[in-house]
Amino acid sequence: MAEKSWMYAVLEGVQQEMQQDPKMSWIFELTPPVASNPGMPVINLETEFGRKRVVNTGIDENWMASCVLGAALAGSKAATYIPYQGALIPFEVIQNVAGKLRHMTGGKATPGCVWVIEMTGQTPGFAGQHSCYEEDSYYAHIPGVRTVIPSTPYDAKGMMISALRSSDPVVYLYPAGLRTLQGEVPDEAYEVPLDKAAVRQEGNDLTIVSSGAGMPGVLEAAEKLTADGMSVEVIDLRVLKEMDTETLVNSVGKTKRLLTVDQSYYTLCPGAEVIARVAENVEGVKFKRIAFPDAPPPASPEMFTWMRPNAGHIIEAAKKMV
Amino acid sequence: MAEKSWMYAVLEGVQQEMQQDPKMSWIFELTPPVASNPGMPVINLETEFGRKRVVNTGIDENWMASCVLGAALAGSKAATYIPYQGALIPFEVIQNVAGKLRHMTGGKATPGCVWVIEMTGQTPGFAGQHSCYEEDSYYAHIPGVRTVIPSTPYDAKGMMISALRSSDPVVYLYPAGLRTLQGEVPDEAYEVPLDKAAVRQEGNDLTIVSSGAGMPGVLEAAEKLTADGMSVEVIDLRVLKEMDTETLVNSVGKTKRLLTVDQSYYTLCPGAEVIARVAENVEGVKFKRIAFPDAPPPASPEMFTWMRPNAGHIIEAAKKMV
Amino acid sequence: MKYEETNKATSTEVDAPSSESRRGFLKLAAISGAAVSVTKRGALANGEIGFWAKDLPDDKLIDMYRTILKIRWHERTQADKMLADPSYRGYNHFYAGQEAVATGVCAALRNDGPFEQIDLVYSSHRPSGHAIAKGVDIPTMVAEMDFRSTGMNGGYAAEMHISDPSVGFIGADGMIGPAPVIASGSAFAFRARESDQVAVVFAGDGNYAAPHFHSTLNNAKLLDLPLIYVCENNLYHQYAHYSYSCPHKDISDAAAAYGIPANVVDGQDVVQVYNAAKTAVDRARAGGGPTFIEAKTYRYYNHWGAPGAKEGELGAFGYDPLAITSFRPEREVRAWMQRDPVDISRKILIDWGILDEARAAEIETEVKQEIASAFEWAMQQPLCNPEDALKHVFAEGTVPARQFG
Amino acid sequence: MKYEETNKATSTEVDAPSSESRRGFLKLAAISGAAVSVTKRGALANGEIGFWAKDLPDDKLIDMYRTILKIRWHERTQADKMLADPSYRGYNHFYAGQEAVATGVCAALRNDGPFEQIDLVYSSHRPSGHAIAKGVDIPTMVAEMDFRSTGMNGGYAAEMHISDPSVGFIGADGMIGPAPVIASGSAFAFRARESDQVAVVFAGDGNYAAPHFHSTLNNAKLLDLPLIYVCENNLYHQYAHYSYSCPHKDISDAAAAYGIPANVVDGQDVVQVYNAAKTAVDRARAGGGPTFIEAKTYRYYNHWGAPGAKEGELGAFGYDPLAITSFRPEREVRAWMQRDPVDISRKILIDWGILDEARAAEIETEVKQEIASAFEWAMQQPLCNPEDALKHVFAEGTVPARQFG
Ligand SMILES: Cc1ncc(C[n+]2csc(CCOP(=O)(O)OP(=O)(O)O)c2C)c(N)n1
Ligand SMILES: Cc1ncc(C[n+]2csc(CCOP(=O)(O)OP(=O)(O)O)c2C)c(N)n1
Ligand SMILES: [Mg+2]
Ligand SMILES: [Mg+2]
Repeated sequence: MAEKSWMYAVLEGVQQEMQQDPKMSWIFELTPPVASNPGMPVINLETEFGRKRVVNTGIDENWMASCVLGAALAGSKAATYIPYQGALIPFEVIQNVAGKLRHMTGGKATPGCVWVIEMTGQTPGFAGQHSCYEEDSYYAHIPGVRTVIPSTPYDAKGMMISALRSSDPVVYLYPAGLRTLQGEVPDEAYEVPLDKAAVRQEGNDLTIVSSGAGMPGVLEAAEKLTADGMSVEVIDLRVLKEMDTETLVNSVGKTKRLLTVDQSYYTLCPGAEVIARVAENVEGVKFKRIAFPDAPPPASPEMFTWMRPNAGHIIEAAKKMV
Repeated sequence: MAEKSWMYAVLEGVQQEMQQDPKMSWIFELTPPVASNPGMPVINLETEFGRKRVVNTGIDENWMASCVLGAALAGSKAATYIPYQGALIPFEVIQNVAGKLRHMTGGKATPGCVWVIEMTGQTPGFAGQHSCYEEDSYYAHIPGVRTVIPSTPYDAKGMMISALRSSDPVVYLYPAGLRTLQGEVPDEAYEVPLDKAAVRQEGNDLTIVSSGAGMPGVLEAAEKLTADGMSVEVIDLRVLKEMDTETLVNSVGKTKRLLTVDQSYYTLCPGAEVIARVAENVEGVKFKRIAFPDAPPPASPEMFTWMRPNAGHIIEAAKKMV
Repeated sequence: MKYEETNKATSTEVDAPSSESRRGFLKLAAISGAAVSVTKRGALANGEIGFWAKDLPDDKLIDMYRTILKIRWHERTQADKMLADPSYRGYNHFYAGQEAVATGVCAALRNDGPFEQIDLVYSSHRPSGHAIAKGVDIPTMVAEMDFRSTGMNGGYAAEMHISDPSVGFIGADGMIGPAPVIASGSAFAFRARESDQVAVVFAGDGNYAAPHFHSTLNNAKLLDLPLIYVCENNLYHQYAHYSYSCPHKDISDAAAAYGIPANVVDGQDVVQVYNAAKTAVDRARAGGGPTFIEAKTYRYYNHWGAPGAKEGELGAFGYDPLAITSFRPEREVRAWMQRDPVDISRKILIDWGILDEARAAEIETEVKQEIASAFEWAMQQPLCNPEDALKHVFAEGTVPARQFG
Repeated sequence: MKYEETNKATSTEVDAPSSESRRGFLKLAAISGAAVSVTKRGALANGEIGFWAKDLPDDKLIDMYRTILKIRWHERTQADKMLADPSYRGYNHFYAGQEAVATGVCAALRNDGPFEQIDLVYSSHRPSGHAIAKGVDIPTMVAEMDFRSTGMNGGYAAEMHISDPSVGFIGADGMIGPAPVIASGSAFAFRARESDQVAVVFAGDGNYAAPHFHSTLNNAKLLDLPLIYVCENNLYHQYAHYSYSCPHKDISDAAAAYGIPANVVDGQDVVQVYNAAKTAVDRARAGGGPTFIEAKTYRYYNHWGAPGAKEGELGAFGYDPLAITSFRPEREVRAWMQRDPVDISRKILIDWGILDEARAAEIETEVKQEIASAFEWAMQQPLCNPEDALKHVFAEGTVPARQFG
């Protein structure tokens, strides 16, 4: 156990699986699978496993995503890292082929592979294709694909290992903004389940639900709200598909107030699904939703920073609800 | 005014716009833009406008979709018909380029074009890529693109004309199952707004909200429920982006009961957004959601027919709510 | 474009003699209707002429003939059922006319053994010929096409998505575009794990225009993948001639541009297809990378189902429902039917002294009977259980019903 | 791969003399460092050698030199600001080293007039050189890159998405892949409306591997679109040599396979680029369809921003933060800097007797001053108003704020 960065934790998980499974491969295009961490050995998958298993390709994200699917169908585990500008380029093959394969063949296909889909850093100064607030919802509407979005280095490693061991295809959303987050991460391989939300803090007055890049702001807000005497329950979805309804319903059944927070465009953000599930199952709830507006992120830091949901927004909204 | 099929009505709208605008073009791949209707002249865009403006291309939906966007940026209106197997192939260019263009250029780009995206007939006997329940949500999460889904021949023509005249890019979802639907359709050109839901029936006990291919089942159910004495309000969304919150909130503010019906996978179906918007704005509402399960449609008619939301399901659910 | 033209244009480099007067150099009969084989590119080393069929034992050659007949009679039986039996719900994208392509290619592959050793085939939306050639169980395939719960894929797949990995038939694909790229992924895995397996993808002329075409060939070349791309150029995609979407006369020219060995073969002659496939398989197993084979061929039915067909007759004529931009002329259909893959394969076997007419006819009767029994069995199979629709979304468990609210 | 090698491989067909000893046949000075022009394919009719620069008036040639200098000094000024001024927030994908490509191409285009008549340029993620060459207003572009509300795009765009349709600069594109396809759509519109406009797309060597490459060229050829694809092969995409993603030595070979006229030109020599572009534009305007121009060139800075650069010095050296698979060698950078587009264009003008050293230096001083003023003006511009973020999503109105709950 040591303090590790998210980035290192993820690659450590991949490395351990590749050591176990000599058939496994990794495909990348820009970002060589290299990570370092103070006091730990540098991980470099390319030099460790060679260029037949760890492959640097051209700018063709659809090929990368299709390739790991084809590897799965041939009985080899493979994973690929799709950088954010390419986050939706492989969408069709994941949505229309991979997600349907097992079902449409009556269970005969074996499409288990992993697509690491980077979500932009969501920092000021970029725009358009370089700062996106959307991948989560697109991927979460697909049946037959498990879509996960860890928010801590611990989960990032454990869910990567579970994803690589799963016989289902997994979209592993990778919020680039969390890449340098630090946390205690076991050295050995371990799994974090691909179908459970995590209750990050217990409370009775209000349930706040978020995921991925939304979590740091939520945790910051929850700390301040708690200090101000509010009893806040914080749920980190972690899994968008299949969403863990039970944890949500249990929590809001208790608090009767639900605030969702997403770093995703408002319309059809994950929070919409959270609210709808709770609304169908719990009566007499007060709802509020915080999300990125239905507008692309502009480059100007002044405009961007004003738009991006933050701890301040969450605190104010929570105070209005309780 | 005459009784026309949906298919004829749409093509009549396109024809009228092409007659007005000699720069406009139409791109297709399999389905020649031809339609006939009893007592009306056959419409054949290819022979009427020639092969420079009406183009039969190879199986490359991303090119088709990108091409009409490029035409728009060059100052020409263009539209393309994407058949359902290709419904998500142009997703990336619509989501990541077209939807962001105007905003990211500070208003300088002029991306107004129309993508007609066919949604599968949703009939038994097909499967996988030939029977999809999903396009609506994917497209509706995109900012900067108007996503509409008409459900009557009248709206189909009027919204096509509005789409072609709009300076915004429009995803015009075309539920193939409605293609042969008949209705009264004016002969002249007219517009139906791209931002308003339609109240198809007024009532006080329950609001049912649906769209596109969901509407026939909803109307059938509403008729029976009304005959059984229930006062049902039926809303046809028509527009998924920007969704008409006001009409929804006004209706449920009155009925306090909301049932959503979608021919779309449950998780993040349009109904999730409808429920979330109402939940944020109206207190003390009872909610229920009917949708296609989060599973690809299987080929077997026995399995498929059981899964597909229908009038019977709607009636039962409504009766449980009121 | 007529076949003759194509042939002329492509016979520039190697003028191999026709299959029918080749094997064992036993006979030199000149048989009318014989085609000229064309191996467009790829030099043959050390006097090796690439006529691999010379080494095939009789039973293997007879198997190829039998496979062609199975595909043909499966289709004719099904077409007749579609035309005559209103209670029959199955359908197909018929492959009749193209049988020699699937048969010749699959005859060069490893089709049995453990999954980690057999070659894999990716098919298209026109899969039943590829499936039979790769060795799937015909009765369960027939049951699948009629949505039976004991069908090859439990009634989930129907025609366009059939799959049986146990014989290396990865399966049909409803899409134009993705299959070749995914197939290259299987080839990638073989190379990464140092297996000598080969991945084959069958794709129509329509696939050329898909952007995936570039991805597939570019990456196959860059990474030397053991991939064989079999382009079945039957001249039309849906109802458009391939010249609407491709500037090349031979699609193989496009592949050759990547530096990939690319051949044009007569897709009506199973021996020529086999020869080309064997060369490609040997190259791929030896680490020599991908091969592109363009088989010039033709389908006798229309794009989908049996419109224009008559019960008891082969082929479909004169169906043009939609004021199609360019519809294939009936004379073209009839011209191609003169060079029928069943006839050609039969003549070759007789010419090579492997069968006589009587035995050939007997085999055809056996096959017809086998197919008839397959349909009989299949039509008695149980229908699906509705709730099973919620299975197989993920490897384990079921998903919840949502249609009831 | 060194430039010399490339050059050798591609000079097979036409051995045009170098620009510097050409125009007006006035002088025949042999200048060291001069490159040999290469026009790979496309026969020249009736003795026409395609050396169009011979017809250019002096002021047009001087303008080209001035444009190259503007691009260069815009970048050097910005790089220095990035290195020296911590309050400066702008960034860039620098184009230094490639200036002759954008300049030579845009000099052959119609850049002013009504929008319905000018030629359109689609750029890449490396847009500032293309933008300046097409004629955008430099001060507002500089303001845009620092997120000012009076910037060319109101602060929404920043570097990677700048656009000014009023001069036909459709704009930058953050993506690898889509721009060429969209550009072909503009060309499609020109043809459909019978306009003689031309669409040009600049795309790097990295774009070759994108599946869109196939779509663009295939459809441009099939429909004879007035599209000019300028492939700026600067040998690297991000930090990978182009041989990682392309099996061709000359990417133009890939385009030629479609039957599209395809040339390789020396991208460091503005006159040679101009000559090739003029040929392509004339062909496109006359309805002759697309042209592919591969300009062999090099960027002096790293992929993005100024890492490895030093204030006051040109180029960046020895920055390898990520254990990159293959990193460009410093000697390669220095070798390419020997054939600097600024030097070459200056030498040509002097050699042709259009300028002398003194006037050339004067022009450079003027340009530097112009750029300095642009930065000065831009840095005084107002920042953006946060709420404006909700504008311009659609043509009319604003979208609601959602971040407050
Ligand atoms: C992406 C996509 N677009 C459209 C279709 C509809 N479609 C099915 S088959 C077909 C024609 C294919 O032609 P070809 O590849 O030549 O194969 P053939 O039918 O001739 O065997 C088309 C367009 C599809 N399946 N996928
Ligand atoms: C679809 C997509 N994938 C990845 C990226 C990230 N990316 C930005 S620039 C670039 C390299 C482009 O190289 P090249 O086309 O040679 O242009 P150059 O940078 O050399 O000018 C990459 C991979 C992107 N913008 N879009
Ligand atoms: Mg075909
Ligand atoms: Mg480059």
